[in-house]
Amino acid sequence: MNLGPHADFIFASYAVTVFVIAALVGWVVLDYAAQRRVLGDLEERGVTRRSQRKGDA
Amino acid sequence: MQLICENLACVRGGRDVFAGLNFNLNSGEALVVTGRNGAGKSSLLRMIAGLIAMTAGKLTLKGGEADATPGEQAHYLGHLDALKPSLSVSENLAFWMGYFGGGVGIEPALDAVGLAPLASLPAAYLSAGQRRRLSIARLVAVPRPLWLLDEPTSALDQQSQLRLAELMRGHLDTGGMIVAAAHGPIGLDSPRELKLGRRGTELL
Amino acid sequence: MQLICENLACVRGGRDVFAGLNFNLNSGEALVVTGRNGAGKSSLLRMIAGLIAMTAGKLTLKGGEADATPGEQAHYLGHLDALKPSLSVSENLAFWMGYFGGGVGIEPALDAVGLAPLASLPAAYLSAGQRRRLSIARLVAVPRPLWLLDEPTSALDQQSQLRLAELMRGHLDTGGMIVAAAHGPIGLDSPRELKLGRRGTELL
Amino acid sequence: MSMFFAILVRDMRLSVRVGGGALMGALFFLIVVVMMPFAIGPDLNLLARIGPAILWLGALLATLLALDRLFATDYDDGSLDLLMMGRMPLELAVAAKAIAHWLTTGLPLVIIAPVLGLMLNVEMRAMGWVALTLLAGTPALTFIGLIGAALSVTLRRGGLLLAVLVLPLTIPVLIFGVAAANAAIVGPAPFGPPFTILCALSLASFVLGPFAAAAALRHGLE
Amino acid sequence: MSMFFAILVRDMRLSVRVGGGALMGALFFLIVVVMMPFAIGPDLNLLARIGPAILWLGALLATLLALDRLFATDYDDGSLDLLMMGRMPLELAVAAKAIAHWLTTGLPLVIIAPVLGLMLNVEMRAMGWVALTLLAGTPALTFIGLIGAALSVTLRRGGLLLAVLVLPLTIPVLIFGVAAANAAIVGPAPFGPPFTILCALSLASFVLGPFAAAAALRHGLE
Amino acid sequence: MAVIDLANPTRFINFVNRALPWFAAATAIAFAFGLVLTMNAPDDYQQGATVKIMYIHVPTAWLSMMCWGVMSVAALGTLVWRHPLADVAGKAAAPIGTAFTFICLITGSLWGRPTWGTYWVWDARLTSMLVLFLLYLGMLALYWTAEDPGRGSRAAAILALVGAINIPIIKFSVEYWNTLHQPASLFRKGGSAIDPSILWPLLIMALAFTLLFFTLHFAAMRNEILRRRVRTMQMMQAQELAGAQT
Ligand code: HEM
Ligand SMILES: Nc1ncnc2c1ncn2[C@@H]1O[C@H](COP(=O)(O)OP(=O)(O)OP(=O)(O)O)[C@@H](O)[C@H]1O
Ligand SMILES: Nc1ncnc2c1ncn2[C@@H]1O[C@H](COP(=O)(O)OP(=O)(O)OP(=O)(O)O)[C@@H](O)[C@H]1O
Ligand SMILES: [Mg+2]
Ligand SMILES: [Mg+2]
Repeated sequence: MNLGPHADFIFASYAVTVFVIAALVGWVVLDYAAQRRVLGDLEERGVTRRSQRKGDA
Repeated sequence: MQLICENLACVRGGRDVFAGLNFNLNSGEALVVTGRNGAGKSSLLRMIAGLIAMTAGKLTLKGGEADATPGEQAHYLGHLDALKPSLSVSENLAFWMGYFGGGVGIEPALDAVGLAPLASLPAAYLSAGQRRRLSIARLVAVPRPLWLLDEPTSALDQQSQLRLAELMRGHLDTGGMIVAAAHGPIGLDSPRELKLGRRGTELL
Repeated sequence: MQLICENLACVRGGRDVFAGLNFNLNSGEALVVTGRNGAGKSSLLRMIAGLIAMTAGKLTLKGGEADATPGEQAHYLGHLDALKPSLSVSENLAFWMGYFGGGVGIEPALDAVGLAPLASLPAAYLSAGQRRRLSIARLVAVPRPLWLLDEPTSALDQQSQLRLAELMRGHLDTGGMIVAAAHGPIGLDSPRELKLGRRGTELL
Repeated sequence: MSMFFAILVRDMRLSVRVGGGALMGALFFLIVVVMMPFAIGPDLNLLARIGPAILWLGALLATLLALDRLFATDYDDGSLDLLMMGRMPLELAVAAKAIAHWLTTGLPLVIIAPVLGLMLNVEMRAMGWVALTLLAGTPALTFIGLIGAALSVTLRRGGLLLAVLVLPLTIPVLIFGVAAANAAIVGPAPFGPPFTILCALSLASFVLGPFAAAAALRHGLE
Repeated sequence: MSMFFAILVRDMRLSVRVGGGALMGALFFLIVVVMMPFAIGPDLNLLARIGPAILWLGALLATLLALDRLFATDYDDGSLDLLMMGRMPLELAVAAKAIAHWLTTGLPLVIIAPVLGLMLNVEMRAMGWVALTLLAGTPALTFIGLIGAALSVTLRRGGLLLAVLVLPLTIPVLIFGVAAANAAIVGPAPFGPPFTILCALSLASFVLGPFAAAAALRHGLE
Repeated sequence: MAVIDLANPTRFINFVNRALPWFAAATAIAFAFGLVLTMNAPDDYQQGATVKIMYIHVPTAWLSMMCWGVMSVAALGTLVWRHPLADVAGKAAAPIGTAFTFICLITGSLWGRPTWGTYWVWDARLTSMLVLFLLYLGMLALYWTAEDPGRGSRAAAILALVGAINIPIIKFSVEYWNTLHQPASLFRKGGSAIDPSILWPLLIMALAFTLLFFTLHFAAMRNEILRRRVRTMQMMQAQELAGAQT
């Protein structure tokens, strides 16, 4: 594929897009792992939500 | 007139404060709300005043004005005085009388709380108790059927407490209602009591 | 060590609060300052802490470090908690330990006030009493000879009050000094008492 | 109506008493405008050319930054609670506060603008027109800023948050304000259309602002 | 020294946690600079010419207005009392707070300045120099603003007071900052002298600021 | 499962747990397909290969506008029905919209340099996109500043609606502004007549980006629900500990 004289710009656009999307995906995935971990810790220590006590609302 | 509170619940900052609260309060009656710190006394008063959203339940003022909420027919005396330090005592009172609409006049209201001699002093120079009394003057100045008082005796000295008790009795005698949060006696003879607790509420 | 207070006077906002105050406090002694609202209890503590200027008089900590003021050898527990809501319990304590310089370690200090299980919780989630206890942990964590406590029992529940009394006794036993402002008993057996009287005149 | 005036009079009184902020906005405006030549350099032609722009930017910043404490003081001393318990719709109470604020903060900006224009080498005659655009446009700034003031008091945070939230929303006002001013000074475009739009923006924000601000207060306060 | 770092680390941590204000200054800077063309018009030559001035003015306002709460939060929660009871001189504690503030607020301004320069049509190469002048000059703004922050907390008043007090004091920084930036871009004056003076101003305020601020706090608080 | 069921946070999490892999797979497939078409798409006769930037630029432009729409609808849910899931939807959308707007701006500038000779002109469309970006940043700042999530969401909802009213006004005013004093004519639009050989890859890429948006949005919503759960449980922990001692 020949991208012509402006290959740098095309490449840069795609690179920026990939980078930003990777950052979004990374944020979502790492955040999920973090919340799961804290939630696990809390549940292990026996803390429950009130809806779990009264039966799931 | 009757304040009817059905199945009221309160959640603040994601935490349950109270739930399933029921009581009726008739003309001429006073209700004292008690309970430990954080039990939700202030929250209940603010909810009746319409200052925080009801999580569940219903509040009605039967026999009151149809087109006004209970909060719009109530006076709220909270921990904050709603006074502007750079306005004088009478200017402060005059503003709230103007805003809430008419009333008995500035002079008699200040007299009722013993602040008449200080009428022209800027509120900045008042001591905590005097500020509190100026707040109370608002209740006297503009007639509204329901008084919501959050620890009304705090910062008041002995004489002022007696004076407040007299004002409250006068209000009840003319058919008013009072809901007060308090940790101790507030000077009324036999108010009804509502105890907010961890295990739910008891109406005593 | 001895805290010597000679002829101390205090003027706040243009009004005399107290004047000609004299007392000595020896190692292992506690002094409870009492008096009505506005008598100047808090003002006295803040003056010893170096937080407000002395109008007249002299304050010395005999036997203390020569190059430090009494305030720099004291802990002050006021009405404000000096906690940052977005930092965790242990981060908050760690900061003050870092700033005041070393001490017994975070874990034991939190244990002493019963907050160890909450170490990683942001301070924003603490109740008033828990915040107060985290403040007290600071006194335990960094040894300083003089403790200045302004209504230390406020917001504390029964058990925490007992725990605080024990911490205070421990501090006195190791040669510390305590000056506390209080309206009621604070759990010490026979503290000396300083009663501040009526000076600040009410404008009426 | 008497309730409306009660608020209006109180707020105006407060801002001219000791500790009030009436002239802080005008002072900030003055300082910012005076500092421009230090930054841009004393090129009088250039200054004259961008004079209206500078005046408008200065007025924009002064108005928004002065709004910071509009609700915060009432929140801090408990007045806001009581204002919400009045018989008057909260929208009107909020509008009264905004009008009082404009009268004590926006109007002085309009009044001192001609003097500052002199320093920026804008012609005397043209300054009249610039002041007119400010008179027509600053109410829009106040009423849009009102929304930011309400949002930031519910979050209990002052300072730059208000400006950050509200500045982008004020872009149309800025554009038409400067366009009208420039049309009046150098032409060739007519003064009428942008000025009409500016007035329309002020009217629209006069309606939108109090509604959004009252909604923010009602939903945000606990 | 470890006390110094305790403050530095805590303040930086606070400003990047939820509720912290780390990027609010940079955001305000961005918005103010982006709004300039709306006022001045999209004339690229003109924008390029006054680009450094716009960037400097934006940075100045962002820095000063972001300083508003520097001591106020510590005052409100009682931390300031305890900070005054430390073994470290208050001057150092104050300096640590200022440095933390600059690192979280001033530095981001310097970093985004080049991007904004692009929009103002300032050449890429020149932007490096402008950023350098900002890097050398914003500490002076922070440290001069520090005095205003201390004064306004003792007067218990936020908002525009700080800017009104401090803006006039920052005029020299603005003048030499813009002069150095312009020298780098268009010449013919050499870059060296104004830049040296800018650095000197930063150093001087680095000493003066904490002393004056600490004195203001000591005398003002009760 | 009825849509109404999803309005319960727990059910919503279950739905996301099941649906997310499928969404992710569909996104990946759409991107693979779209990128192949993109690579094989013909060059523009005027702009050469740089037209390939369009396949990112235009979908992200569309999505950044759609995302504000999503936030406005969520805002109505928050203010009118006080629905917690609406809070969560609004909050989760804000960073994604910001990122897409950012991509649109960056790819546009990178396209502008070869076609117009400069990275940035104050053209009306570019400028209104920039203002949208600023509005998104304001939204993020607001969420960032709010320490209480409920209060933050309600404030953000107001801002989203005010913004939704204002965006058309801003666009109109920016157009007026730019045509009033047009700069030296740097701006020349090329390749306006869209050929099917370009249209198809564009549509597929738009589909891929839309799928990506929903995948990310659902995942972010799930995270936000969990974060609020953690918050509630931490508060309960503090409360319980206080209770145990009284
Ligand atoms: C930072 C710079 C740019 C921004 C912010 C920007 C923004 C936008 C936006 C918002 C749209 C969607 C408009 C709509 O569908 O209603 C769009 C579409 C488009 N842009 Fe850009 N653009 C930029 C630069 C460019 C450049 C340099 C070119 C090419 C010379 C370009 C070519 C196009 C084309 C061909 C479309 C699709 C056609 C259409 O929908 O009208 N853009 N751009
Ligand atoms: N602004 C607020 N936001 C979130 N939660 C709050 C807020 N104010 C109070 N709470 C919480 O609501 C609960 C009830 O508080 P409230 O002030 O009603 O108690 P109270 O009975 O008046 O206590 P006190 O005796 O101390 O006055 C407490 O757990 C408190 O932590
Ligand atoms: N920041 C201040 N500025 C000016 N005057 C003050 C200030 N704080 C307190 N005062 C005044 O100083 C006097 C003493 O106040 P102080 O707080 O020391 O009393 P206190 O004995 O601690 O009262 P309390 O029992 O209410 O705690 C009071 O008359 C008060 O009005
Ligand atoms: Mg209470
Ligand atoms: Mg006291």
